[in-house]
Amino acid sequence: MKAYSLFSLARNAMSYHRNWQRVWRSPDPKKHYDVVIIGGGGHGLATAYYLATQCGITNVAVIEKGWLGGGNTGRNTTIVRSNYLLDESAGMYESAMKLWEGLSQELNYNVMFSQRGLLHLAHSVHDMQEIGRRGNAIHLNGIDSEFLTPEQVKEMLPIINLNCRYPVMGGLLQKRGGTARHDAVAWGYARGADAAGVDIIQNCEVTGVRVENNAVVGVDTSRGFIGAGKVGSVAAGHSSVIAEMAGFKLPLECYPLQALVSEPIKPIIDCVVMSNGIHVYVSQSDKGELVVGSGSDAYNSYSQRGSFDLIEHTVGPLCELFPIFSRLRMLRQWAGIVDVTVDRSPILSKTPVKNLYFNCGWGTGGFKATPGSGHAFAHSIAAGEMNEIAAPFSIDRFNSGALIDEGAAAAVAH
Amino acid sequence: MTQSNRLDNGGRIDRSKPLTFTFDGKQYTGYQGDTLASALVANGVRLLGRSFKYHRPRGLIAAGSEEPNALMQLETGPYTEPNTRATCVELYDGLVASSQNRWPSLNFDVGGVNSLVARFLPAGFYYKTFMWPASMWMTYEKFIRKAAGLGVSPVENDPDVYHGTYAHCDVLVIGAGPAGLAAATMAAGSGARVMLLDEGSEPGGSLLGTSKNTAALEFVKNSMQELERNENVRVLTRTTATGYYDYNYITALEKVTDHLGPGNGGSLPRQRFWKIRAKQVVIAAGSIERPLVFADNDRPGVMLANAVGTYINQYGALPGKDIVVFTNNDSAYQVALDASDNGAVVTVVDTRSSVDPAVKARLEQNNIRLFEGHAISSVQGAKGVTAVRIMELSADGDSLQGQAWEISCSIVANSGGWTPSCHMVSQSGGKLKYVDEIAGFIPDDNRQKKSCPNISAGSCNGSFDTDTCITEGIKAGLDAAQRCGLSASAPSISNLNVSEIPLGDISPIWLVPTTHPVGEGSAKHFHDFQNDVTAADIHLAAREGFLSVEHLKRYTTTGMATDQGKTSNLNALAIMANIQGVSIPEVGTTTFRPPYTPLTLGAVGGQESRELFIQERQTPMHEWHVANGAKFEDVGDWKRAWYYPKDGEDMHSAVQRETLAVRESVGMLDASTLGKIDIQGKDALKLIEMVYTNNWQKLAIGSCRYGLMLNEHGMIFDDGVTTRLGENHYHMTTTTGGAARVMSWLEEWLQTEWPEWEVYCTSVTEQWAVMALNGPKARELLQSITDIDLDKEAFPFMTMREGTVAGVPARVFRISFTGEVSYEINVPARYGKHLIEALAEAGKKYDLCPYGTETMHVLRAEKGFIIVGQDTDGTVTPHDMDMDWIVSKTKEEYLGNRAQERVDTKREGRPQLVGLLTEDPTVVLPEGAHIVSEVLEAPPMPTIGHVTSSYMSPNAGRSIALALLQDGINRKGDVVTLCLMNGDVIKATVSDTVFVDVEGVRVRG
Amino acid sequence: MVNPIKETPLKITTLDTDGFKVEELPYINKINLRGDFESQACNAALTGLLGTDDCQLETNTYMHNNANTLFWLGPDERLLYTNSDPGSVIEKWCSMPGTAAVDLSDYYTVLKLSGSKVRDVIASGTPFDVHPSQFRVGQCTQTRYGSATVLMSNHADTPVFQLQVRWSYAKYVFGYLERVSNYV
Amino acid sequence: MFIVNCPYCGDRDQTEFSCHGEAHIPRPTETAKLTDDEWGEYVFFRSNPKGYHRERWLHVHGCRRWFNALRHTVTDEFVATYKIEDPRPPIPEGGQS
Ligand SMILES: Cc1cc2nc3c(=O)[nH]c(=O)nc-3n(C[C@H](O)[C@H](O)[C@H](O)COP(=O)(O)OP(=O)(O)OC[C@H]3O[C@@H](n4cnc5c(N)ncnc54)[C@H](O)[C@@H]3O)c2cc1C
Ligand SMILES: NC(=O)c1ccc[n+]([C@@H]2O[C@H](COP(=O)([O-])OP(=O)(O)OC[C@H]3O[C@@H](n4cnc5c(N)ncnc54)[C@H](O)[C@@H]3O)[C@@H](O)[C@H]2O)c1
Ligand SMILES: Cc1cc2nc3c(=O)[nH]c(=O)nc-3n(C[C@H](O)[C@H](O)[C@H](O)COP(=O)(O)O)c2cc1C
Ligand SMILES: [Zn+2]
Repeated sequence: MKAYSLFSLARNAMSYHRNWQRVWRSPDPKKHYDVVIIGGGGHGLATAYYLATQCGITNVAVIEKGWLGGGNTGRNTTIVRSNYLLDESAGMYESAMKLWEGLSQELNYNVMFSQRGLLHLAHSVHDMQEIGRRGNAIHLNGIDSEFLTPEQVKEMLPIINLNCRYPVMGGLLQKRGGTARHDAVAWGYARGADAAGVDIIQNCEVTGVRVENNAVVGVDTSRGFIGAGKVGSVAAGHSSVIAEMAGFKLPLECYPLQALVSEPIKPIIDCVVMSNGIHVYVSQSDKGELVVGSGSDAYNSYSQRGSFDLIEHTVGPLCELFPIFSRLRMLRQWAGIVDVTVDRSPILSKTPVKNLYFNCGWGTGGFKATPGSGHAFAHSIAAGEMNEIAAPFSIDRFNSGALIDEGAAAAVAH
Repeated sequence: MTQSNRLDNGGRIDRSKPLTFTFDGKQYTGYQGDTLASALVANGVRLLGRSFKYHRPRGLIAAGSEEPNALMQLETGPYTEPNTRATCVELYDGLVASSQNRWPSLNFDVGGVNSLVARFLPAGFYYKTFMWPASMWMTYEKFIRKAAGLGVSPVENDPDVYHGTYAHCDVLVIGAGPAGLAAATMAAGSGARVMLLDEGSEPGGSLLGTSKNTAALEFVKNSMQELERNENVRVLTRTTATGYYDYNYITALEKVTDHLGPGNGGSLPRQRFWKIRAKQVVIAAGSIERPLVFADNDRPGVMLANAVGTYINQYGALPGKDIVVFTNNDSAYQVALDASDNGAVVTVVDTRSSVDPAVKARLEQNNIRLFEGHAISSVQGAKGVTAVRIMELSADGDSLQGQAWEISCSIVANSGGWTPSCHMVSQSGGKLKYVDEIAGFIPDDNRQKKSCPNISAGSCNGSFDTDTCITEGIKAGLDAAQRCGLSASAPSISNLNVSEIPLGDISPIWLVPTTHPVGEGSAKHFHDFQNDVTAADIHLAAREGFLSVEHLKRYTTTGMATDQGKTSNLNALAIMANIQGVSIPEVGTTTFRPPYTPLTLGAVGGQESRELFIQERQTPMHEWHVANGAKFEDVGDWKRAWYYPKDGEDMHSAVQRETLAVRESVGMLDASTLGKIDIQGKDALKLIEMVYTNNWQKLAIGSCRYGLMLNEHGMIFDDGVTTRLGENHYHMTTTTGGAARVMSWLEEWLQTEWPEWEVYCTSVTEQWAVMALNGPKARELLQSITDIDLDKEAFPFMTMREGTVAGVPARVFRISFTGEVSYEINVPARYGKHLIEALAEAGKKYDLCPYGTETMHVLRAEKGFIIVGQDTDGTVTPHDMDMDWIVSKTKEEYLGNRAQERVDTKREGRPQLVGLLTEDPTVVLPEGAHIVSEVLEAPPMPTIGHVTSSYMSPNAGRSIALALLQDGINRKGDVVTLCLMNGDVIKATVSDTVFVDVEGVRVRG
Repeated sequence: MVNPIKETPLKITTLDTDGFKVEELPYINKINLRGDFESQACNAALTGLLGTDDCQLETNTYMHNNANTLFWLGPDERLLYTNSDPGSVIEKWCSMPGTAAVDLSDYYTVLKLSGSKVRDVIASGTPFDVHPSQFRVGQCTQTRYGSATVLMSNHADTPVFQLQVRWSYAKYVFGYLERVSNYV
Repeated sequence: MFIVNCPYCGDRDQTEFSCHGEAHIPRPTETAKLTDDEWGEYVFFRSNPKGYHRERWLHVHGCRRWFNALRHTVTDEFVATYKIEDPRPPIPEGGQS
């Protein structure tokens, strides 16, 4: 891999950019890999990257049915934070946060990780109690968190309407929270993994999981059978489909989750704002669009489109909280297929099939975990046992009852 | 100020109505009927903006909503609006527009240096740099962000109002050009309810911009007359169909008063947002001309040929006197003729080596020079075209040869063919197919869902002459009506013979070569003007492996600007196809997503704003609370009285006063918001037994009991008191926030799981207004205004009596959330205000104190009563709440029973509810504070619990708190440590949860 | 007994503009009836209450006789507006097996909408099609208006509509009607 | 934005309804006899098919009846809606799930 730098950019400019390398190769699939990863989203690529660079397993393929990064990785609102309530989640997301903090350098690819601060708003006594609890929990987990008064909120966000329908009573700030460039995360990991020897195979759909003697031996794909010592499924919205191929069900369902962007404008909002009380999730991208998270529809769907009603109920609150946005315009809306578990926490787990591992259930909030999830999953696959960070997220918890219920504990999305 | 480029005659402008406007501070005149763009054309203004990345000077490209370049900051102050396409702004008197993305001025823009270093800024350069040192990214980012973006957001609140509405029709027609007009008239003639939408300020579509268009305008007029006569027809102009969703749900934005200028709309809304459900949809959205991609094709003055024609014919403005028409198809020849007829010197450069002699002949009549088999090799003039150079194209079209000719000109009118507007079809889920004859995609599998198909007609279907458009429109209109069960016969319409030259033999040339290989000379070949994406960027993307069209889009940002690639997408695909040596359909298109053109946020969300943004529910006693100085708290949608500060009191002192008063004399609380459900039927008891954890068999008629509800995870999800009113009749109460959830929970089980049970549930929340009287003097006070015998034997704790209170019928429940003698008085809601007034009056003698929810919380905490949602959080079982007493050991089934037996729910050491007494009784713990198992120098520290409720209790004479603590029940008496966010370390003793009247005698008193 | 107050807690009660009028209907007793409405017994009981012969209602219709109105709410659910005493109606109704009845007289506010703009005002808040060909006199439906659930009925071609809504939503619905009536 | 056919009220806008997930999952009886795994299966595990899905809907702003629907989760198109007590309509020819 040729390193990127200001120097390389200048040098290549001289040769009219004729000499840039492929960012990743497009090899034909081999007959057999030590590990096959299903799904070329951020999590799958990160898993492959860490397998190859940290676990010494380089005979790895990532099988992607479409174009890499085209799943939820390519369609999320890019919010990154680690201020989770429960210890298990804090462990996962903070490990991710630490990796984010050096990711551009590690990958030699600018993922534009922007720690511009993430502000949760509280609009009721109940919200205040919720952030009170969460703020303390996060703080004691060694993760940064600060309470803001409404006045401090106004200072950070002069354009906010504090006296909206549910007046802003306070805020919880994670300064290290922010956003990252979603596509760059997928591309950066792909480039890194490819350089470490991983075969990234796009336009190749897994159509079957082959199991012999209750152990996985490979996958059937649209490009033929590919043998594998171990298989990691990181297929997000399609995890149930893969599970069905392997003969079991998962405790999750898929819903459309929507988002939209406005036309680009000069900088107007400098942090990420999340209001669970009136449902506003907004930040401004480096290119200038307001990136706005919408809601998820309550019906199961793989259509990658949702109902318009949710868009209305996203834009309404946005204009309630930021009335000055009323004359701005929405440029594009889209949807992803999110795989949601009952406790809104992910699954990183062994399965009833030997050597078949699942990483899924990230639902509406897994982008921020990409590095941490890939890291934990790679080490777990390599070891054949979920590591300390991944272990609490096993499928067994749905039978034992040991849920990791951030949602029930706080009713927080994203 | 004279309008230098205005023609003496023609166009649809009203020369008797001059309008003045300013652009970048300079004043100009235009006419009624102009757009901002046409007025600028008429005034000879070519430089209109700076490009996004390289800050190159830019002018108009188009005349319609596909315009990628001419984005303006419209108006100022609260009315300002960024990124407005000049082509879509109708001129009004006093309009103020300014250019964007330049500093200090449009003419001299510092950002223009980007143009000089453009070479170092290829697609995606930012992914490759700005990484060192790591800490510097936030600084780099600040500059990048400042440089990016286009216009500026308003910073004042929007003074305008918006209207949203639903609409229904049998046939919706999108686009009122010849095809759409024909379709709408046919459908309407069949008796269908019809809606016809068009973006333009008047119907007619492309017909308005054709020359010698008497017959065409006659057709438009006749069609409109017919439509307007029909009361089943709604024609909406200035209305863009923005989205096409499932089941023929189409959204549209109508600009109601924008064209009148800010503040001139009177009482009308600025814009109206339509949500239309159509049985059938006819798409007649026309087509968009494609630019040719040639060297420096972004210079101001390089325009789409058809736009030049439109400015001449529709607006009576000639963009320039020397025009070079550059084309690869016949349609631009009409523009050449029109320009020449209006006095321009025109030269045509055609990339095709031999042009249809019939077409050629028409040029000759006008003395227009024609260069066949030639192409523009360069464009001169940075801030506006001054000349072009042309050279001969090689036979394969891949290179230029021979000598370069220079032709001076101010306008280059170019046409690379036409792209049918398939946006709506595609949004609806329809598939497209590529057709070589037009070098473009047209609708293929022309249907959304089997049940909701749509039909495309006219040029959006790839038919480029007017008479065919009309024929297709007629058929589409009749077909659509027929599918609605209506019919009519097709009329015979004679050909319009509009003056136009159709496409002819198009010879696609996707990238016009120059003397240098692409990307190597100083020239740039733009295909996406707004995002500054060039053919060289596509080459780079391909080289680096971004081969998928979706990667291409995201890596180069082509098609992602505010025009969403209306003019650029096909060119980009084609260039990528050429690089890869595959066909265009093999490369495929990116996904079309709504909206078609950018959609005002206020229009989408504006109607349900301010007081209509989530209903504010108030109790019947609301006015009384207001009159008595209450502060309110939002609980769900309800406004609840929170506390009643007296002069100068803050919340704390008011609550302390109210809390004492309740235990000393008597207090009253508005409890109307609690959910109430009437349950009847012979299986009512069965239902109640299933949804609550405890036993209900023995509850006597007239008695009340407290119950906990669990979900099937075994976790507490609501609680409340239920009273048996009759043999098979119960009155259930729920928490305020849980009312709807519980009602739905009961119905769900009844209807889906036990449909054979005979139980009827009816919400009666709003039927009753409820006042709770609490305190030692409650009985005496209430007795003074009721005919019910309140004697404690006659009316014991946990029973209900009916009678009158303050002269109105009432149900009085003797239940208590404070541990005091307490009566919850329910009266029909219309008496609520009467009741509170009567209580206040009668209460004067007894020091009656109105109290709010905050005091209620303190009072219940003093007694250790939980609040679901505060002391519980959805992960808590009855056992965790130390409430095993309420869980039946004898019932075989109830909801949530099995879940409590799971390994984890049964495990030792789960968090349990306990009391906490701080070492220092004056210290009130913050709610949410955590208990640590070990105090360390700094976090992380292991935590074992947290405070759920915490108050200063005047009745306990100290601070009290409730907490969830691991293995809490076994830790009673232990001293635990809490670490606060500010670093304070507080010690507290784990205690029982009851802090006042531990024996519970007062409540029965 | 104080004088029975014949009003719901809605405070703003009328709006009278060009082409659009909203009045709160006078208080009337409202009783929710449940049971098997196909049965003879229920039909007979309703006949007694309403004074009409056949009280079988088509889905989403209502019938009106003397000051009584009976609305279809669901397959086993009707709503009765009546001046009769709710207590005795309920008692009589519940004497039949398999039935239930609840007094909801105070639960709802009923708004009467009239004037030429009515249909456009309604269309601004509900996705239900109120075109005369789709929603005729004698029809009723539950749907939503803004975010409130309403029972809407068509009473005359002039046109006259009724909107029934839980009173805690009445102010909101009224405000909604008022706002959009300015725009249509 | 779907049109949902309420088996009682007819075609209505989607926003009058709410959807409540997979249908035909009866609550087990004698739950005490179930293993944790069996109980977990009932409460949490779902088929979540990419294809035809039977699911429960509630006409929440209408007649407040629950009913079932057969819908395709890729096209989002309804095949049928049916009352709780009605027999299950068949999956269209060639479909599976
Ligand atoms: C609108 C929206 C907003 C969001 N906002 C946020 C946010 O602000 N912050 C946040 O942290 N998270 C957010 N999320 C969630 C986040 O996007 C996801 O959790 C995360 O991106 C999941 O990454 P992934 O790599 O697991 O999945 P994906 O990126 O979806 O990758 C899965 C890949 O598997 C492939 N695949 C599936 N089936 C097969 C098969 N049979 N064969 C081969 N390949 C297959 C898919 O094509 C896909 O590329 C949001 C999601 C959405 C939709
Ligand atoms: N000479 C040529 O080669 C050539 C090429 C293309 C078109 N044409 C001419 O153009 C005309 C095409 O007729 P037509 O009826 O197909 O199209 P049209 O262009 O006349 O009308 C389409 C109309 O749809 C409107 N529209 C587009 N998208 C819309 C949306 N989302 N919402 C609302 N309105 C929308 C446009 O404003 C326009 O008025 C014919 O006269 C044809 O001859 C000629
Ligand atoms: C953070 C973020 C920012 C985006 N910004 C833009 C944008 O500026 N312009 C644009 O056209 N689309 C933008 N998109 C949307 C994409 O074009 C696209 O809709 C999305 O990736 C989903 O893919 P699909 O629409 O092809 O299904 C953005 C998407 C994301 C996730
Ligand atoms: Zn219904």
